[in-house]
Amino acid sequence: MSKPDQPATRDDASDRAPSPGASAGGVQPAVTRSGTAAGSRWPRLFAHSARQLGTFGGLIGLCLVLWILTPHFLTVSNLLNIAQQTSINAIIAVGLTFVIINGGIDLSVGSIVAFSGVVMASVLARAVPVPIAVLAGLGAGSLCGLINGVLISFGRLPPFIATLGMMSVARGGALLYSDGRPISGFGEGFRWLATGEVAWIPVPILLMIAVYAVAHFVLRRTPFGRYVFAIGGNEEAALLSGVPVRRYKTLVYGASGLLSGLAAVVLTARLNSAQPIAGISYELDAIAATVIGGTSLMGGQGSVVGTLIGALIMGVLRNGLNLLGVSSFVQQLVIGAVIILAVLMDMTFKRPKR
Amino acid sequence: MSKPDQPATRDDASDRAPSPGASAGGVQPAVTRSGTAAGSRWPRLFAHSARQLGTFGGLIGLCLVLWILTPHFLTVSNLLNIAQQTSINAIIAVGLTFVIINGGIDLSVGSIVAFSGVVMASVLARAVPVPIAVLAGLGAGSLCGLINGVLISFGRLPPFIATLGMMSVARGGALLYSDGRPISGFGEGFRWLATGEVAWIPVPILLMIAVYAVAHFVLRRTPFGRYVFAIGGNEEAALLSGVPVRRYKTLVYGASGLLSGLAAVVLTARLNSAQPIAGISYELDAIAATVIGGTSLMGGQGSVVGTLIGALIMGVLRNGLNLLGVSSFVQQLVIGAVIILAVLMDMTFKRPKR
Amino acid sequence: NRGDPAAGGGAGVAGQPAVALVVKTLNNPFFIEMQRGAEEAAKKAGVNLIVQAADREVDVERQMQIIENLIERKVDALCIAPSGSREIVPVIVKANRANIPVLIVDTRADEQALAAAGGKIATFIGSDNFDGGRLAGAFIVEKLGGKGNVAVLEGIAGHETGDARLRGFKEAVAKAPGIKVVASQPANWERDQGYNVFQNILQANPSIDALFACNDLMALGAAEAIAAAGKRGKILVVGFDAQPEARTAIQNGTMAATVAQFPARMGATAVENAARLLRGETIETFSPVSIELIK
Amino acid sequence: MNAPSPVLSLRDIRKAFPGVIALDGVDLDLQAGEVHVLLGENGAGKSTLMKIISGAVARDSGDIVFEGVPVELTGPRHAQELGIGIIYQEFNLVPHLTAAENILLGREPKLFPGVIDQRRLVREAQQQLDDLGVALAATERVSRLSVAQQQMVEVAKALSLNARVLIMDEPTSALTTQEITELFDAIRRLKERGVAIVYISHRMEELFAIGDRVTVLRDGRHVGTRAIGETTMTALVRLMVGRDLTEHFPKREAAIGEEILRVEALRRNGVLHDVSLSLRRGEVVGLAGLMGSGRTELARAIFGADRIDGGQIFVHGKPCAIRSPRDAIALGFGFLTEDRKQQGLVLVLSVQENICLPSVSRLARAGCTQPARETEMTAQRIAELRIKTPGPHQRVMNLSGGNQQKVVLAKWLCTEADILIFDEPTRGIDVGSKVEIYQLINQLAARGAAILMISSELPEIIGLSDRILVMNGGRIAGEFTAAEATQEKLLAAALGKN
Ligand SMILES: Nc1ncnc2c1ncn2[C@@H]1O[C@H](COP(=O)(O)OP(=O)(O)OP(=O)(O)O)[C@@H](O)[C@H]1O
Ligand SMILES: Nc1ncnc2c1ncn2[C@@H]1O[C@H](COP(=O)(O)OP(=O)(O)OP(=O)(O)O)[C@@H](O)[C@H]1O
Ligand SMILES: [Mg+2]
Ligand SMILES: [Mg+2]
Repeated sequence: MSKPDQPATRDDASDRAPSPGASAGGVQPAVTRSGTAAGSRWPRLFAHSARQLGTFGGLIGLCLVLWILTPHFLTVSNLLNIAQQTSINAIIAVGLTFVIINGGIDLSVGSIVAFSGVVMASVLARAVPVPIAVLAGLGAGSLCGLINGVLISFGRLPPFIATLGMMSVARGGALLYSDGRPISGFGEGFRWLATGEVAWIPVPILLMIAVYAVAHFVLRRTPFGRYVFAIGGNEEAALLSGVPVRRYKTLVYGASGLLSGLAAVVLTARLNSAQPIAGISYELDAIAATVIGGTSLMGGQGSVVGTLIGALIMGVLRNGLNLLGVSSFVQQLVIGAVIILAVLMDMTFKRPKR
Repeated sequence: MSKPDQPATRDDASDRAPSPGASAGGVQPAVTRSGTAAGSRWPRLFAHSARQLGTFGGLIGLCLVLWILTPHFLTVSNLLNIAQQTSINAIIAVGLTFVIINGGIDLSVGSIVAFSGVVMASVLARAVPVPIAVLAGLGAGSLCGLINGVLISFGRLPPFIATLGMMSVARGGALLYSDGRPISGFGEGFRWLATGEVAWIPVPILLMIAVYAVAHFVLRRTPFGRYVFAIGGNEEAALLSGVPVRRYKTLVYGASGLLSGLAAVVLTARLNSAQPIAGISYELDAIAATVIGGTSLMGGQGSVVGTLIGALIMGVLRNGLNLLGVSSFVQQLVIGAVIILAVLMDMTFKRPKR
Repeated sequence: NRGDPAAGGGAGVAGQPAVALVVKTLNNPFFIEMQRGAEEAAKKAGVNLIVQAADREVDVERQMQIIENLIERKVDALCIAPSGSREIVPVIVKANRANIPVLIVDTRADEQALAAAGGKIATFIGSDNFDGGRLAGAFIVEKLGGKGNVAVLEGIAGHETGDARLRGFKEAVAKAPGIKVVASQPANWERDQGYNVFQNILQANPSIDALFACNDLMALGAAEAIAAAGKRGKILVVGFDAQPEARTAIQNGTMAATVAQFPARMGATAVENAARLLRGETIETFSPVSIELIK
Repeated sequence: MNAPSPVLSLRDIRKAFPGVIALDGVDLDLQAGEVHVLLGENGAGKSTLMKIISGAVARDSGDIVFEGVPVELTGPRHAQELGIGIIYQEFNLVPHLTAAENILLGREPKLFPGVIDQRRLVREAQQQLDDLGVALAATERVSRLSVAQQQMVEVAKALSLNARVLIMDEPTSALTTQEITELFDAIRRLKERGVAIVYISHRMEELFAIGDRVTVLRDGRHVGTRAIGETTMTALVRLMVGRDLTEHFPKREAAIGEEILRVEALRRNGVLHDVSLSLRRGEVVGLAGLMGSGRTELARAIFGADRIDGGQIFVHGKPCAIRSPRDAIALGFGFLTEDRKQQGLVLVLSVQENICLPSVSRLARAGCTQPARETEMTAQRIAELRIKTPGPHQRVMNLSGGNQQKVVLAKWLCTEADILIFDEPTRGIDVGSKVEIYQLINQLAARGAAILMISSELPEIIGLSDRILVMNGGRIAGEFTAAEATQEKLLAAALGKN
């Protein structure tokens, strides 16, 4: 059945290009091309980002405002600082972008972060070489993710239920495994993953960039990515076209778990400690970043580029509010309002003419 | 496009009955009839509940286990406790059921509970007659809900974003309004709403029953209810059939807000205190109850009967774990596992044949 | 410099030194009290006070971000109530690198971790949750005359604040063999859960003599449950934090006692010390804030 | 038929759905290089049988023998690997992907393992479309295509399979004469390559144009297989519906009354250019045109479903602003959409809920729906249109295509609309029911309604209309009276040659 939910309309909009607004500031060509782009990849890529330009405008606007309001915002160190703080949410959000484009949802990311964090930490504590410990962490994350995937694609559970369950199972697991106590104090080698720099760029930022590059490529250029879209857009059609739906669905959740594991690595290195209660409500931030980035919760459409912008909007916002020393009550209010406004702007830009 | 997400398949299943399991204990006829039911309303109602019988089986199973494990479970007073403890989540979940059948989602319920709670309490504190204060609370809730509705149906925001925003706006509002402090100590007249009894039945339970009766009627017997399903099932088709989609969408979120307000009334009377931090993560409980109850997050299908069962499953589970004195770590694990199992059982019963 | 953050920072005049107080969360009256105390002291001491906090008490990574951002903002002194005693260390080190003095409030920063990372703090202002737990335990033991059934309401599982309070309590009651802890269940710091969970505990153990709740919110919720069960006065309820509401509850007998940590005084002392530091005076490295039982 | 051993043969296939026996012991033999037509009323079991061959549905019992070996189809992929391709009756396209991506979905050309060669993908897909003579960029998103265009994408998708057995389930139901000829050429090319083709259609004339043999199903039973040469239309129809049909286009002498709808200079930028037309009481006006000529867009614009950029609409002589379908319905409009799945039906709801959707509030008493009355009304339509369903509470998604179409029709018959716009009303409807629908349309007209009928079946348009408008590129390119209209004239006008 057709599901003309906002994201959908939104999308039509950017397709039925010539609606004046669709050009979030002179990007008209990009938008129009999105419809008719010849197969070659650049217009294609461009076309896809086009859908994010509204949101991107929002990000820029936000930055301008903060730049005017405080001298501390637009400094190299602060921007690096923001990028670093965003990296964890951004990495998780990539996984969620895949899941959501695939037509699902994953509420368990936060708990998986906690679980793989403590697993990895306990391995590190045994003075095992860092790479192995990291692999253990990533493994734990992937495992939880794959379990989600199996429950959903073979057990036919609604993704919401399966991952809600995993949310509390993984949390309980983390608590039991660590006996409820944080595991902390790691060697420099491991801490480097959070504190280190390569060419003046902090490692977490590099990790984030790497993840996004890979994710974008996978999503746009590989069968896996193509099937993620196809399944999310019309699972039945995908199935009848011979796409191994179940396998790919499972993999998608596995990927989300893997990325939560990666986030756990960064988080643990950053705090020099793995907490069983880490990552509470991370799922909301990650989903928000994804949806702000223009990925439709109805599935079938979205992009990691947008998600990155979404994550940055949230990071910049929080940073700005701190710099301005806004009271934390007001902060909650403002964050909510800005999220709404950011997307609202985007929407009205792209409102299709009925 | 068809969107065969699990809930959908799940539902088909109960139509394509004769899969042996579908008879969760000799309910075969009901299920088959769901296909062929003659016009009269009873088979109809029956047919609808039929879709919930699997879940109901889960609830019964859970109760049996607890009855065997602890003598304290199956006592009148404990069952009344459970019903009371469930009432708040159950009332909120009704609103969410409407929203989700309508094809949306509402994350702001918890914050709205907090907001309308403090508003009402502040009015009560001015020694205003109770009914007026209650109306103020309900009003505050409805207002927030209507704002969600307007943002979604006229602003074309994805429900997820609009309500995520409201989630933090309403929370901030509650904190600012109450200056972060709880407002407590109310007269007996008000407390009666939580502590009172009518014919040995506590008022909250009666409220819950009333809400469900009304909701079921509205959903099944009024144009409003019909439109809620139609819009959720295929918004475009509904629009082209002359359904005033925007108006009804707005109303649905308004209703959800109203019910959050009602939940706030019960909660505040129960705790004899209104807190700006009340209701954190209530949305998860409510959505879980709804989805466990068989309402599809894809919209267009669901029932409040199922939601009530879902809410009870969660209430019974929590109660049981406390009675058994299960350790806090294990509790999380068990809750997750049971949620998954409950629905999994339901699924496998109803797995459709290819 | 245009629109310096002091604007929005609320308190005070531009040009004055900026002192930041980062608490665990402001969704908790305890820290609102701390904020109040700090603000009053700030006025007297003539500093710009910026109070910030995460939405969730357990979210130490978020607290870390806030502190990093305040470092970017170049505040002159940082007062921190750590959400995690070990997890806070890395950001303390960052503050050290930026030559911003760090004053720890309420919850200690872990010594070894600090030493290992070579982090320095100017002072610790506060009291020990562990001791608080012991006080509560001792009180219950005494009140029950060394024998009886006790229930416990825990905070969010795995949260060290609650953990410390719980360990302190358990140690104290362990001394009295007659005391049985018949139930210990999590109510996640929250009032409504305190109500529900204790209501359920009562179902399983009707003969409970005393309850220790790891914070007042849960205690207050439980008190309502007790009233609803018609057991008002029959069960000894001891809370933690001594919030205004708990104090009144003690006066009208629905609660027996609560552990007071005087958050307002902590906040004030922290700001005063910060001010003195900035004036170049020296301050002692530990200013204990008495912890006592309000009966 | 003792011809060379069949490519595919089905023996005694059975399939039951709750309340329905879809297939009750069906046999079928497919020879290489033949076009085997499958005929049957709506709900006879054609699609189900095909879905069984394509692995989409599991049979209850019976044997499938492919090239002499019995096979257990595990799923669509398995069937594909065996070389069985299918065009489903209900589209199965991914709306947010491009035509090219849909055509080669699951079979993307690789640059090297694990990486899609997008250029080649687009090139190959475009090739397929061009071969079919469809003017359509392969990079167009499917969600933006008109139904006809989507249908052609489905065809291209199936052809690109290079299947040994190709099933076409009502491929022409949404096509106009032009595309149909293209499609038939393609089919002939396939025949020469020895592909065995199963062809399902309710357009009888097509059978004789393209078919070699025809098998008729009735109520899930195999009632006969004939060589096209040795049979006649009437014979087949008798086999199919079990009785003789009265004349195909029942004539009616409805008194044509005053004008109730007048559209003046209607504009919708890019799609409609100064379209004017008028409808009078008791009049049936046909609207012909090629795919993409803007017929649907015109209907949508009048009905208030799309914003208009200019022009005036008069109902009963009064100018009125129609801002939404709701306004239109309030003014007495009814609009049967061409795309039942996307715009016509709420698939998850029951037959009754769908049929009554536009009427719920009208039927409601004291704010309550009237299930009894709704069921009664529904039952009446089910009987009238011979909708094949276990009951009014069957979910529409479980009905056969044609029966779904009937539900959409019933929906509007239940309103008291007197200006009815039908977009491809008989799409996928069997011959028997068509005649009944024609009679219904006549009855409506006789009752004083005015009907604007968009159809791509020229015989139908000519047979039924009092007046015929032809659209081309969003303009009215010609107007004919029933008397003067011939297929040739209409086609010429549609192609813009006068
Ligand atoms: N999934 C299903 N569940 C229940 N009944 C079904 C299902 N699919 C098909 N049916 C029923 O099986 C019968 C045959 O359906 P089928 O689609 O094969 O008919 P058809 O010959 O293709 O009709 P049409 O010409 O309208 O396409 C119909 O009565 C239909 O209602
Ligand atoms: N949803 C849509 N979005 C964008 N363009 C569309 C859409 N639907 C149709 N079009 C385009 O508008 C033009 C008119 O399409 P329309 O469907 O009205 O033609 P038609 O005469 O009804 O032919 P058809 O038989 O295909 O319906 C065509 O070029 C079509 O591609
Ligand atoms: Mg069919
Ligand atoms: Mg059309």
